[in-house]
Amino acid sequence: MDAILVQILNGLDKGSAYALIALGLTLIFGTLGVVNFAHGALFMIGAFCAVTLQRILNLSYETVDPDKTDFLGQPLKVKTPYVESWFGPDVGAAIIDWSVPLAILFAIPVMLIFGFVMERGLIKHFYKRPHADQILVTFGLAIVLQEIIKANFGANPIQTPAPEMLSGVATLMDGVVYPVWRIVYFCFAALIIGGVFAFLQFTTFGMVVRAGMADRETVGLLGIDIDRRFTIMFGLAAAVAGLAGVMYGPINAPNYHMGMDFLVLSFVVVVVGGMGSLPGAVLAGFVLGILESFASTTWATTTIPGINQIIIYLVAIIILLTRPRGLMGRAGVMED
Amino acid sequence: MNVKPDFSKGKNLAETAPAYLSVWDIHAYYGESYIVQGVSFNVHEGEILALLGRNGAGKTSTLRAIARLDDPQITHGEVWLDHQPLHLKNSHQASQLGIGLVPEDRRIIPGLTVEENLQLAQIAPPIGWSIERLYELFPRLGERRKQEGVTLSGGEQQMLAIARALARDIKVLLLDEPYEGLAPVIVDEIEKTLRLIKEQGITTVIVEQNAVRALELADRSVILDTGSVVFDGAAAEVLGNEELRAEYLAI
Amino acid sequence: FTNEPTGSSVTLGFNVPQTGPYADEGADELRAYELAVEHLNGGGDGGMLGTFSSKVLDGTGIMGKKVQYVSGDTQTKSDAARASAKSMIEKDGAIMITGGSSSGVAVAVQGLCQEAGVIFMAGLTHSNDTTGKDKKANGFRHFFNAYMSGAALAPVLEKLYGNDRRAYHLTADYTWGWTQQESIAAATEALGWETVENVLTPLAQTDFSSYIAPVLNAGADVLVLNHYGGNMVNSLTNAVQFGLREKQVNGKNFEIVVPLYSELMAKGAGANIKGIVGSQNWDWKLENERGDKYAGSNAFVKSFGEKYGFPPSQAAQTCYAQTLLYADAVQRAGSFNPCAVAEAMEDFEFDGLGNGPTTYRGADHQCFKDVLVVRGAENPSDEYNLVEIVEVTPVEQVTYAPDHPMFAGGALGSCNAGA
Amino acid sequence: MFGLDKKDLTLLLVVALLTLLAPFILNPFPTGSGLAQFNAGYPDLMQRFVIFGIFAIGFNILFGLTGYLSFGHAAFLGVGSYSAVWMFKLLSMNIIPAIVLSVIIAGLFALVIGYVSLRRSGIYFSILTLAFAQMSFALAYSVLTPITNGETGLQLTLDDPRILGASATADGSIPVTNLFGLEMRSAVNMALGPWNFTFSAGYYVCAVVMLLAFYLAIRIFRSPFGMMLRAIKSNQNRLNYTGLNSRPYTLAAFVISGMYAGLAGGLMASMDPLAGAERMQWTASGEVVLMTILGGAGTLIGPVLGAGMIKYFENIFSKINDNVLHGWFAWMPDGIEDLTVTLIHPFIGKGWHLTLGILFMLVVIFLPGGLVEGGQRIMRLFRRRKATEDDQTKAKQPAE
Amino acid sequence: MGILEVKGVNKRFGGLQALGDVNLSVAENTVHAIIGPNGAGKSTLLNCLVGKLIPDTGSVMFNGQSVLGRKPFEINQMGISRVFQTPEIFGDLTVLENVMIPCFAKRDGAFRMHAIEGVQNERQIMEKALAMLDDLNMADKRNMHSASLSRGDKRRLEMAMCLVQEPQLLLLDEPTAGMARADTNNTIDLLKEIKEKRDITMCIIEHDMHVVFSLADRITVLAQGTPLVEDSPENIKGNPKVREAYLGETA
Ligand SMILES: Nc1ncnc2c1ncn2[C@@H]1O[C@H](COP(=O)(O)OP(=O)(O)OP(=O)(O)O)[C@@H](O)[C@H]1O
Ligand SMILES: Nc1ncnc2c1ncn2[C@@H]1O[C@H](COP(=O)(O)OP(=O)(O)OP(=O)(O)O)[C@@H](O)[C@H]1O
Ligand SMILES: [Mg+2]
Ligand SMILES: [Mg+2]
Repeated sequence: MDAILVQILNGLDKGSAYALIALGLTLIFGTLGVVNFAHGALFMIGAFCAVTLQRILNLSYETVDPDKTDFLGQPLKVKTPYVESWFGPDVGAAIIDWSVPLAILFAIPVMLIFGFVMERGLIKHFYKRPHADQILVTFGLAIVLQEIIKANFGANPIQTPAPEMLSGVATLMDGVVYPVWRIVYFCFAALIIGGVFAFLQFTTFGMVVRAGMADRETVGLLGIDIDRRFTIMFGLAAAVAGLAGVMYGPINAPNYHMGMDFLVLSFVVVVVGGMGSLPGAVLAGFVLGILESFASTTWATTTIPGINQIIIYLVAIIILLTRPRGLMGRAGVMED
Repeated sequence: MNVKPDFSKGKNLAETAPAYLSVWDIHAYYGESYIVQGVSFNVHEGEILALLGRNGAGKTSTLRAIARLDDPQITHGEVWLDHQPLHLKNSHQASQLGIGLVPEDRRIIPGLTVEENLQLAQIAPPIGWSIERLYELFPRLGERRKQEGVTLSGGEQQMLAIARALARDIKVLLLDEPYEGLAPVIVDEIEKTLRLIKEQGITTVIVEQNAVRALELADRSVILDTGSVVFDGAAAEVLGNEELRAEYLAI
Repeated sequence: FTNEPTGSSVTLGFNVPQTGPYADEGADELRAYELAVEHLNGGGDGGMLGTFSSKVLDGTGIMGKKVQYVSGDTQTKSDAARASAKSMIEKDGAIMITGGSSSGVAVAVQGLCQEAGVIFMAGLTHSNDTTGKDKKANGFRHFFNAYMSGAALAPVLEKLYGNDRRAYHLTADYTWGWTQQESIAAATEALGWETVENVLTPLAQTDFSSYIAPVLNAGADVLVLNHYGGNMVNSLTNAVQFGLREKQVNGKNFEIVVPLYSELMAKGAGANIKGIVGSQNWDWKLENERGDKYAGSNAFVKSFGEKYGFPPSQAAQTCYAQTLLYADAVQRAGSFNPCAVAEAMEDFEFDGLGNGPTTYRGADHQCFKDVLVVRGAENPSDEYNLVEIVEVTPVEQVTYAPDHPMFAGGALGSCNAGA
Repeated sequence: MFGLDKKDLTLLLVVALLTLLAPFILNPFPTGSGLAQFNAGYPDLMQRFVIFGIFAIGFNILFGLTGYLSFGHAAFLGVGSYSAVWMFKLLSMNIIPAIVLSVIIAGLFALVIGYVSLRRSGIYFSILTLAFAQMSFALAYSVLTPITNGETGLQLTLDDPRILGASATADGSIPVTNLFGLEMRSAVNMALGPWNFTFSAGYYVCAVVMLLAFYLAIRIFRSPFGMMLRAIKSNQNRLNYTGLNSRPYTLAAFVISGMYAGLAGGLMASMDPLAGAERMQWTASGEVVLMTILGGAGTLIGPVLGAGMIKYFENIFSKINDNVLHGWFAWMPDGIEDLTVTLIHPFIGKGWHLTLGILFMLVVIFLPGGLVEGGQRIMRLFRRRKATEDDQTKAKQPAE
Repeated sequence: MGILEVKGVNKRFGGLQALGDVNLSVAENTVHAIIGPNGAGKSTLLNCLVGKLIPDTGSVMFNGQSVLGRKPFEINQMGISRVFQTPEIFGDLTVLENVMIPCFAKRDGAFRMHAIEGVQNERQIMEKALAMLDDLNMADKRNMHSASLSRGDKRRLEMAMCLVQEPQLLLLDEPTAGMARADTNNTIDLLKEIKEKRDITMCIIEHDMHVVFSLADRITVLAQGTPLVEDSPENIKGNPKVREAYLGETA
């Protein structure tokens, strides 16, 4: 029983990562009709915002400790971060400790600007081009971004730990423990998803964007500058992807190809959810997350060997064959 | 027939534009294909102009060019509305300057209710008639305000499209085939509405295959053929001119 | 024979991962190769040439021919690795191929070299199969293997955690993972440990939470992570997240074991690695801490560190050693002919390359030497001191018979000198 | 001739000429020179060019004609490779049975996957094919190891049964793949001054197969069947109300392109008897999509160009290292040399992905129709210049 | 007993009864017009005939065989062709190819590869298609990209595609909507000519009364999903109920 509960939690947690990425992807696809293969890269860039902030906070000056030696036998240079010398060791250490939550503040403007620039500079010109061209250009961009990160940060994963306070485990029930940060992640995802939904559902911006999804030209005829809103939308999607990345850092250490790892999966999630449907993408994210968790239990893998390897794809096939447009897809979107 | 307004010396001289809406020698392309081949005409304040011509003459393209939609692209020529250079604007700016287009296939936005379709028109300034006033004009829309716009019948959709244009403070109403695919009773009803709108002092350009009905409504008429103007004059003149009717309108 | 060097130089092919998750490891390997070439050609401070027990190399290249090299990208994919190796052989005339940082690639390239008639000096490859069922007459491995990890770890694990333990294995679901799991399970079961469960995890897995969570309720008190690289960093991070390290089971502290360790993994795992035990082929502190037996280590660290600014990894050391061993074998054989080189290498006993006295066993082309048991440092003094050496298991304890069941099947075949 | 019109025949002949002379064309630089690094005329890479050319041609029959974007085509290539290697292990080292089997098995595989996936269209179809391929990959990598040899890849061993042929040669090595005795690995070297050209038996076998495949593709493009496929791409709805069931046509196209992929896989294994699971991964499927779009989807020659381009970068650029760069720029003053090398460094060797990514973006931004469009533009420019020259010469002629 | 027998057909969309108990009998070799207000269910009825929609209850018999439960392409093979309200053609193909495709289908609808034969080898099909285009005065446009045709030509092309199949029953959904008067008259002539030349039954939906009264032998008036009256054109014109619900004062 407890085991099932924990697997459900795991599923929700995985699901929230899938749902967040898929949400951003659907925003871009649904509004702009652009198949964005660089979306995974946006997620990765978000995670590297946290890495960068961590590096900035850890900028240090060096003092020589004559008692110790380094690997070449020379006196060891000890590094002290500037923040520690400015704010005192305790406060400084605390700031460094909280670098991931702080990175949220850092990532929001960075990702928004990144999204704006990407849309204005590149994507804008591809609205009317075939999806194949969009795939090629965004895939090219993804590679470029990835390589730039690799050139600067290396290929090895870089830990961005959660603050001490949030990194232990929480006892939810007798015998059921769960990592605090994963609970935080889930709540954060719920908050973002709720926020995006509320924003789109209850503001006129949302109505305009929904209208723009359906018919750009007519919305323009009504005096609305839809391009600007689309740019904002792209920035928003980039920010959602980026924040998902920042918060994901403590769960799994960021590396330069984490975006590619998620890319295919998030496309599967979006399509299973149904093209153009935001709730569909979120629902599919959670469904696949939970099923994946259950498929990886020993019980499942002993019953059907290898099921954990293929579960997502298997479920995707079954759903797509039984429901022609995924869980909640709209007719006519990307069906030809 | 047309006087080219002397726009060359800047803003002040723009006031020399001879009419409310001036279209001067516009040329427009869909990609490589050259469709609007030098169209010029003037519309005066408060009048109804019927823009006629055969299929493929370029009527829709002309209206779309005036409303500054992305396609077709104007490569040459000028469009002035009330001393504002529309040819330098894009579609949402044109709309904000007072252009209201009721497109060929009505373009009711899917997923939105009747009321939301109208609200959408009132997001960007300037705002025209209030939604309540529009429901007074089209009571059938008021009854269906919570219904999704695209599930309306063809006639109601046409009403919604016109109402949506009026929900903005427009100076010129561009109607593209408002009668197409409508039952004769509905056509009568819409015609009544258009007369009502004219009484409100709104300038109108109407494109219609049902030329007789359009000419009966209009003050003046412009006839297009393969992308250029072949006639510009009073509507009654067309009705009286056998040759013109036979050659370009086949009526 | 294939690519017989006719001019004044000889070309070696360094085939390492330059893209993909192991790119950093590949970069380190390439640095070691470049250093080795420099030393062979008489540049630099000579590195381990000075400590190497065999003295036939004199800094004038190999058999008087200047050493040149070409490099390629394996992408850690067998296909790409073979394509790259082929281009080195067919286009650049490489006489020896070396490198790689995964067993799949090593086996694939080893097979290719056998067919093409050049020598393959494996880089980092830990699967039993490389010198087990997939061994080849033209292929040689300096690195240790999964069996050796198990044999080296077992006594230390017993000492640290006792012999009444229940182990839960998470295993990467491909051949290397399986052979390592088999080896560790066999070695620990011999101590009296019980293997509660072995769960296979998909290669592409990034979040291991759903595999870690069941460990909590399985009644196990040791978790063995048969993962490498990014997989290991993630599974370890997740295990620590779930509080496994602080957990008490059956009145004992819960322990995590990572049988195959590397410096880059330790760096990637950050603070999570503290106190976690595993095995390594070599460590840069070896000579400092364990004395002259491991001569060569310091010489290598010095020349590598001075050139690149940080200490070498075990992958770098194995690649450097492989290059020197090849050059030495050619020199001793007096010929570049792969068959002559192989013969010179077989059952060659040497010392001074950092690992202590070592034998290249002729029967399966596997090197036998001491194996390090290491542990994540609790308070690293700097970023290069992430692991501390717990124990050095002597070579006798990790040696096995060539026909050991875990290595059975397959045959060395006969050496191929190519066209 | 061959049932082709003049334009297609010219194209076929040009392609034939280029492939047959490839060992010369791809080796423009003398062996010893610094630029020899850019030579692509060695057997393995030339084989890869044509094999991936076949793969992309086949993919284009599906994607270019019907518009169905399969994201799982690598699965067929992988299946083809596995079949071929098994044939080498069990039957004989002759490549004919191996290739035949790989085409058949890939075709059957495509039939099953296509039958299911073609129930959906658009992106839904793409994701279905992707899912099937990823499942194949995951299973091949792990559970199916007894058949596929998992991570390591399926290889020949000394104890293969091989009914028609020896398990091992007299000197104790594994026999070599051959075509009725002509060994695929055999090659003839020709030294011409400083140049060195290699004529490999394997390459010419592949090249001939590629030309046949290309010819067949032209015929399919120009046939009523091809027209039907283009009709499907254009308006499937209309087709249904025209009394045609589009499913058999799309399925046929899918199976044909699957068989092309199987053929490529079989050839790949014939050149180098190994089959790895990575050949089935989504990145491999994505690669053929990129090749086709990069070259020009729906054109006959585009996919081959795209395949060549990507393989060239993968094999040539990845091998350029700083050492090589220093070799090239040794003539510069030291400081400038170092600077140049530092500037180029990020784009070569381990940065070859970066160059490829930039290339993708440049091509798709500036040449919407892919490399073929680039070619056409150059041709047009050329023609226009010629035309104006003609005009000028005409103008200069005094009227008589 | 007509060639097409529709009995008791019902179709609901959610809460909306689009078709309520429709009975319709179309006699062989006649032109049967269906008229009615917007949203009456005319297109829905047509969709039920060609397999685009499946009625909730009722039966549709064509030539004594049930149409229901068959796929669109099977129904077409039975001899029913349909011209859509918005032209459905193969935009990427040339005009000639557009007409050749239905010929390939016509042979019996079976799957044929023809993977190796060149198109030019299929001479007799090409000639048949050309003859058809000639009939419709479109032979000169045979090598044009069909997407770049004007709207009237597209509709004509679609008619050619349907006619070349020599269907027994041709369904036309507002064939002249938005068509210029001249083209409308041409279309009327064409349809008349076809009816004389071949044994063909037609079912036509139209709001243009000029077209309806020129062509129809019999007219069904549909209102709110149910047939109001079915009668000859003359009687319909005089029917006060129809005037009120549909024709208005125009007729
Ligand atoms: N998007 C487009 N791309 C290319 N050509 C177009 C496009 N839209 C219209 N055309 C062409 O432009 C010409 C004029 O079209 P337009 O729609 O303006 O005619 P119209 O006068 O409105 O005709 P109709 O009465 O049929 O609506 C036609 O020949 C048409 O084929
Ligand atoms: N797919 C659908 N879902 C829901 N309602 C539908 C659907 N299709 C049609 N309707 C509704 O059914 C009714 C009948 O529609 P239909 O298209 O048959 O009308 P029509 O008689 O062809 O009208 P028009 O003359 O305007 O073309 C309309 O009220 C329409 O809104
Ligand atoms: Mg029009
Ligand atoms: Mg209708």
